[in-house]
Amino acid sequence: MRDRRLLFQRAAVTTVALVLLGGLAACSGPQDGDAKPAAGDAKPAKGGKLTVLNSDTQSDFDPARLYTSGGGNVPSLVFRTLTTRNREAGEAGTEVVPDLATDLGTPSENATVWTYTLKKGLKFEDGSPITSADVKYGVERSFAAELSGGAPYLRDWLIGGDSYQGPYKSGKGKKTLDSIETPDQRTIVFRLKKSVGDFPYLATQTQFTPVPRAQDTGTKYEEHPVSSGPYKVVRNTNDGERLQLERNPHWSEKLDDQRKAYPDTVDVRSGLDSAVINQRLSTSSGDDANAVTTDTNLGPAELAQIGQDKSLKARVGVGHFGYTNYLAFNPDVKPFDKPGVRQAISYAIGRSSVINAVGGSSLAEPATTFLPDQKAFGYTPYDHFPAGKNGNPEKAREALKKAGYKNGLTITLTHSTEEGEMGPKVASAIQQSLAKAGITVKLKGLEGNAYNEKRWDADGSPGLFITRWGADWPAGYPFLAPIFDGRQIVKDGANFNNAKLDDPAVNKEFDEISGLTDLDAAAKRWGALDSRIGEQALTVPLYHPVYQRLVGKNIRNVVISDWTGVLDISQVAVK
Amino acid sequence: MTPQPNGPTPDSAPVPVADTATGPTGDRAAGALIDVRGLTVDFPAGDESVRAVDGLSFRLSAGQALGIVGESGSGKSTVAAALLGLHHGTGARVSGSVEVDGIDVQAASVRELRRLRGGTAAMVFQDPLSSLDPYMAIGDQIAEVHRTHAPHVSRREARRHAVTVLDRVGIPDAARRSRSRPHEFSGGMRQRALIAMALACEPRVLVADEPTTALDVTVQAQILDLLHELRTETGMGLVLVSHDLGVVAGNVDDMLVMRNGRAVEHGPVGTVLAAPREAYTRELLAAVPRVETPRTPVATAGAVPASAPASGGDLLLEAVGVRREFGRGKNRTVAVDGVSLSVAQGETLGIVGESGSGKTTLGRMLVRLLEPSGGSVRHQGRELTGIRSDLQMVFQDPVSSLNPRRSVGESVADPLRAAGALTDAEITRRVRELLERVGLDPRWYHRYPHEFSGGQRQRVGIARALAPGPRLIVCDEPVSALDVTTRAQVLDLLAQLQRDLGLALVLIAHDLAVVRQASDRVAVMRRGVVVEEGPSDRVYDAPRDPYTKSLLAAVPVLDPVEAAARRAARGSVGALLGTAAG
Amino acid sequence: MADRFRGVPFVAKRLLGAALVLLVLATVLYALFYLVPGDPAQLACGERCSPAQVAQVRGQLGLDESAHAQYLHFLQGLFAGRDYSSGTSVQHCAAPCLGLSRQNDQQVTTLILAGLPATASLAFGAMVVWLTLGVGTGLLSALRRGGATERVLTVLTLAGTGTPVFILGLLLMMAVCAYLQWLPFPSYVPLTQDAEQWAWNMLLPWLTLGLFESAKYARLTRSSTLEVLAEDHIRTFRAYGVSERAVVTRHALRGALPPVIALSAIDLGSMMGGAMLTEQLFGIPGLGRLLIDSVRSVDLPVVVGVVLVIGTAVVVANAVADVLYALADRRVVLS
Amino acid sequence: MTVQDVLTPGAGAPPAPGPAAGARGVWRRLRGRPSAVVSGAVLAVLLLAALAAPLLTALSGQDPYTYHDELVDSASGGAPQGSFGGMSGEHWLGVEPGTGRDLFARLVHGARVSLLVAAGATVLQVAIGVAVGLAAALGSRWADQVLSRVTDVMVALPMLVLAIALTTVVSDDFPRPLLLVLVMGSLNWGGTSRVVRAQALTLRGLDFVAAARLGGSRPVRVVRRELLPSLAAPVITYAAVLLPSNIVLEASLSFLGIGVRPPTPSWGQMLSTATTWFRADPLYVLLPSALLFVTVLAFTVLGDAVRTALDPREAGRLRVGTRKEKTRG
Repeated sequence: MRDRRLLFQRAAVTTVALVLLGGLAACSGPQDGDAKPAAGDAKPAKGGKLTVLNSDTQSDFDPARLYTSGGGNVPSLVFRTLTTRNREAGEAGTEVVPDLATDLGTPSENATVWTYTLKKGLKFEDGSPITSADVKYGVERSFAAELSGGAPYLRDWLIGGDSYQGPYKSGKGKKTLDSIETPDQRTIVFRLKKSVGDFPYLATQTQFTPVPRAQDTGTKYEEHPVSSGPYKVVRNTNDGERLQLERNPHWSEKLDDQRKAYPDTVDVRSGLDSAVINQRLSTSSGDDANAVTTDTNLGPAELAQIGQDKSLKARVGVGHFGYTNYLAFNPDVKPFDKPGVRQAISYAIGRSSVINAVGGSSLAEPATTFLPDQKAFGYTPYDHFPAGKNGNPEKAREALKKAGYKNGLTITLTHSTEEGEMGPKVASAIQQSLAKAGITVKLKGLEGNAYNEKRWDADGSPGLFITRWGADWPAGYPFLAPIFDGRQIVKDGANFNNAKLDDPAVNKEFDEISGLTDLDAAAKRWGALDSRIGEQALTVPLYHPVYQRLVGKNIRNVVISDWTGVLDISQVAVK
Repeated sequence: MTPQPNGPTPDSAPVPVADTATGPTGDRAAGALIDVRGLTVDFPAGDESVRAVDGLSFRLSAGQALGIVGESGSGKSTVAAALLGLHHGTGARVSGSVEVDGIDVQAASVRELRRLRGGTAAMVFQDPLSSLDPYMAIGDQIAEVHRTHAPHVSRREARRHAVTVLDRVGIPDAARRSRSRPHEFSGGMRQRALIAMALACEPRVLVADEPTTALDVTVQAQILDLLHELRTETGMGLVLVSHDLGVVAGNVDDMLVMRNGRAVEHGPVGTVLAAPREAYTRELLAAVPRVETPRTPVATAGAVPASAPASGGDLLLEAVGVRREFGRGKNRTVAVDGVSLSVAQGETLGIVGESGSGKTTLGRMLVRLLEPSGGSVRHQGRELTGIRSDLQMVFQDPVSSLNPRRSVGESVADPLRAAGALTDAEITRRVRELLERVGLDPRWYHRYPHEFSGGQRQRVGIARALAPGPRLIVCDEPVSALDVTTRAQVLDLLAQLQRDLGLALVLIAHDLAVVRQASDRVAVMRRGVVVEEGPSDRVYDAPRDPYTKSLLAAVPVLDPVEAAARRAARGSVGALLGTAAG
Repeated sequence: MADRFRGVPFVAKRLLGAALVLLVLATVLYALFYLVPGDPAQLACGERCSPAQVAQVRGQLGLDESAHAQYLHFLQGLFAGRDYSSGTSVQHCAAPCLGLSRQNDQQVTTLILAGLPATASLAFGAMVVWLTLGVGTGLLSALRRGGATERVLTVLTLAGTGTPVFILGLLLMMAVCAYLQWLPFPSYVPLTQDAEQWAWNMLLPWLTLGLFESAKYARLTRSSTLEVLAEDHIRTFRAYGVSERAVVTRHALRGALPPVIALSAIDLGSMMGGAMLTEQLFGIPGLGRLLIDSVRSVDLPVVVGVVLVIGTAVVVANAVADVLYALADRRVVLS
Repeated sequence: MTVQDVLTPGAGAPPAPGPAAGARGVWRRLRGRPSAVVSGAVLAVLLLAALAAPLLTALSGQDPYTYHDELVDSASGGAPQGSFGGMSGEHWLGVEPGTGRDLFARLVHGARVSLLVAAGATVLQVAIGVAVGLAAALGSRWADQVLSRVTDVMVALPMLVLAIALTTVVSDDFPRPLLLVLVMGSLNWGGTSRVVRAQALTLRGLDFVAAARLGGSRPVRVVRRELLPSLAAPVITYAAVLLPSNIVLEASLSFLGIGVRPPTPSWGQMLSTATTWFRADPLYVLLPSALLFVTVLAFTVLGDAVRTALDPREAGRLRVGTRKEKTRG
């Protein structure tokens, strides 16, 4: 789940984002032939220095604390995991492939036991061998409270995970987690409480990175984590504001078919304004010609300007990521307890003005399904309450009338005051499209943190609010379960099942599909489940975001998978 | 010298070019150091312009001294500035001709002007503190001026020269003091330093613009003596600008009386003072209070015998050993150090003293504006604990003593309103009466202070003091900021009011003549204590305390011959007392 | 009024008084941030932490104690230092301990020290700009009083005060980096790492902040020069034939500069807290940005720490300014 | 006297009783200055536009909130269709990218908020400043010490920091413009308080105050009748400096996203979203910037003129003559 980053997002602060987009045209100058369109023409070669310009600092660089999808981007240069995402562009990139392990794992006992075998000859950056105990230790330390931050699945799925408090002396109880077994140096066995077909996906996360116990320095480990990947950390300045990486001599290309690792060194500079990043990439002067970004998109204004410059346009890669922005209902709040009201709102919604408010059709595609429109998720197109581009006020009024509101009704829409996906512009767009159907919307803006707290409050969440959901991995389970599985209603923590749907039939379906180890079959059933839940109009899907990524002019081999939507820096070359 | 016999041009003349001052002969004496002809200066003021000097002519030969006398606004300082061409570039329009040592100041180039300034004619300003660079050592400032006019002189030599001239003007330990900055000097020392700066360039004429106005009377005498001494020694010409006839009388050869920018009378000082031809000059002379003239008894009303010491029954206010300290810790200073005195009903007690003697502090304690740190003030035998409406005060500065943002009528009405006994209509009527009483038009009730002259404002202040019906008024330097003719009028008013209303007055002043003219008894203060007290005539005619004697000896007199005699006498007294310069 | 310079006791008294005020300020901030919505433990732990984990984090951050106990610990850390145990290791936080950041377990002091070089780089460089540009302009317009030059300069400085710094910076960046391409888009490089790159990248922020401040300094210089030029001692030296140039450089400037220098000291002090908008605009990782970021993430210890540091810098700068002023102008009495 | 007193405009100046100008004199002197007349006219137009915002927008047939999807090009980031940011007979100054809201309507409605907040904050700052300054000048030594130190800190601490902190603490239900007024007002009174304290200290020593006391006036009456009228000039002068700085402050806060809440328009808040559009839709940025700039400039020029009008001494500064000189203490 990708919502977490939000917490610390500098949202309003990035409003200082001044995008000097202007420069884009002016600066690109006489370089018509220069621009290398994404993957392709010239053969990428080893060598050179890659610069990464990012806005968010890598202040967490401990594998236990990272919340990544598919192993992350910069982290995945240093941390190898049992499995990883397929490093290919587009749809192919949504597959999971083995990394440290020889295969995707062997399920047994109805997929409650997963067994992995490490490849032979794997080494840490200091030349010492990577053993299954190191992987186990890595997973164990992620249970320690001081290293919190990772995804909750391990805790929920591993036997004893809910009570285990990590290997450090600060935690109470046993220091080892018995549900992870290491019968020999290359074999590791995970014992789960229930059948989990998605375990190979989970094993892509950095918690599955081997950590040598002898070199664990607790909270200070992130300053210099021991590398298992193609690069090692040479210098970590100012708590992850600058990371300088160079080749790890003990990494073997033969044992890693995913990471290309073309550049000799990687210099990650972060804490930059997103506008400055895009400007520098487009200008591509000096080191910036060999630069990419892993967290910054082109904004609407930048797109408006870039449209006029072909050579620049050629340097833009388009990415998709399993993500849905939607309106959430809390049916405990009247009148949203009435399906008719929820349906009316679904009918009335004018998606095109919402999309315009977040940057237009290049940055967002209208969504009528909750699941992202990607095959890996099991996308099954449906549009239960067709609203067209601008809403269908007639149908909405009809639904309202049925629900007993002949003269329209007045509702409150809660939103964040910080400009952006959940911000006031989107709220106003919704307000105006609902007005056409006779629904008067009062807006209530909450400051960023307060808004998040409200959104995640099981009891106190507003009746209608703007929210979003992203995938921890490209499959139906992590996308749907937290939102619609009745057993995932969290009372004293962050709750995402805003509708508080607790339908035994649905819950049973969740259990059944998640136990399937045939991922294709599972995907089909996730799609069907999504469509079925959609009929209840518990959410109003608004759009799926689209990402436009600009790279420096010397960058080759641009790979943007649908898993991450970001270009994969393990693939880029600067020569 | 050619005395200029004529008075001001008749007002009918539209352009004062043909001013008589140019002289019908138009001769220019070969030895004339300064030759001013038909000098007219206009200052732009908004859309109009103000004529500060109007067709003035005079001359000065080497070694001579000319006094320019006039009341404020007469244009005398503008003349002084014009002599050095200081109006260049200020927007003032200057016409007529000014020649100093053969240089036509009007036409002179910047370079010539710079040579003239300081080199030929040096200026001594009124306020010695603000006239010196506060950031720079005195010696350096003098050296800088010296080197400006003698560029070949080295820095060190210039410094040495600075020490020499400082020594010459009587600054003790000149070598060390030359490294001090102005604020470390006393007022008199600063003026000496400024004179030293003038001397440094060996100018041919010294222009002194009110050089002693900011100084105490004893220091004033010292500075004037110094100027006299230097003139006789070096043969410099001197232009002495002053509002004080006494200052001019003893120190110049010729005298020019100015009024509204024009010359009223011009001639040898003895002649002008002894036999003034013009009415204005006579008026001016008559108004000057004289320290040697006893008070004309005024107390006709009431039962108070003039100059009688206060007897028990009549005792109105009594101070017993009052003290007042300011500041704390190391900064503590004692302003008044155990003063005892008394004021009887209907009498006038004069308090004289130089600046810093504590007389103002004492005055304020008498009306309880200040609380004494020790001792007590008794009103009719009872301890005074707070402000009383029958003890009032008239203040020195007619500008700051009236609220500029309230009409004078309102200011006078204030005490009546505060008392709350009268209706609005009654108050208005009473205020009008009071205004009339002090010689102002009652219709001026709604006018604001800035529409009044200094003397008129002081009358308003008196009216305000009268409003609550006081029995005693403390007048703190009531006339020191006023011109001499106005001064006499205000003093007359006070005397008259005292006579009519049976008021007791405490008259605080630094001017010995003013105090003698108006007081029954006098107390002389120095450094917070009363050094001598007694009936006015006794104190003035037969002073007992050496300090009183030196004060009296320092008072400028209007008779040039007497002035010279006193100067000689002062030399010996000063030596006797060992009074440090300043 | 006493003439002697009594700097030391004065400064000591001033600092003591200011220290008290700062303590009160810290307390007020502390209290204030208690009211900010959001559970710091949940925020620090991440949204999908289990309640048990959140509780554990709460304990580690000391948030399970009562408000006044937390405050007392804060004070104890400030004056005596304190220890933080984080399971694996015990961190000692030495005497002026401002606590641990809730976002990452770093000591606030460390974070502040890390931000200081960037902030100092910005402030000092900008000061050079405003001292040369602002003072020069002010002087020129004072000396050319009434002329066309003055009028032009007056309008320019007024324009300067009228332009919010973010607009100024934006326009400059547009012009200099995008259109003219004279300078790189600023990206902070520490001085210790590469002096040349540091200067090159800081040039635009310096110019922006310097220009912005220049307007104020031009006005101050102009008015204070005019004031000094109107003083009597200037007239004295003119009346003694001292050349206009010498009058201005030797006498007028000496009198006009003390307030400028004093204001510079004060500005420098307040900029130690970071010229927030400028730092934000150019992505300079200084204290100002640290502060904004930590306010947003309700990182109480960092906020209180940075504000305390800013307050201290400001107070010290004020005292320094007073002393400088008194040294330059002995007429001013410290009291 | 401290450096801060010297640096605070008006604080070190000699006592106010200049020519007791009276409103008429000031007005006459103001009229004589072309810069004052021009800036006054500009401000008058702006104020009128702000006051008549609903009228003006009714005239153009627009309002500041309605989205116009059809006017923006969705495929290219939501840029306005047509040239000059979508200027047309209906949308006089074009439309906002992304939403198509009418820019003219947003600008004039934004002026209301910007000016109102700045004016309200100025009034509050002056009120607090006068109260604190008077209390410090007329109260006990202790009160003076405490208040002066607090003032020092208030003057010196970066306003933005505290403003950010305060705005985050307050509930979202609290009316935002009012909150801004309160926050700005309660934080930025230090300068006024210094000016007032210095002036009151000087005035307190003046004879007319002593005379009023002698006349039997109670302290409150002395303050009201004697001190306050004389404080008006320096306070107005200082307020004239404060007002434009408050406009900029409001813009900065809104720019940082903690000012007035959208969709309510204010110039700073418009700028915060507009800056990204600099090249793609320059008018979107330039209009609010220019308005902000012109307003602040006009207020500053007018403030300058008011200052000289209230204190014509400035004009006669360089005259040569024997003035009774103020001596610096």
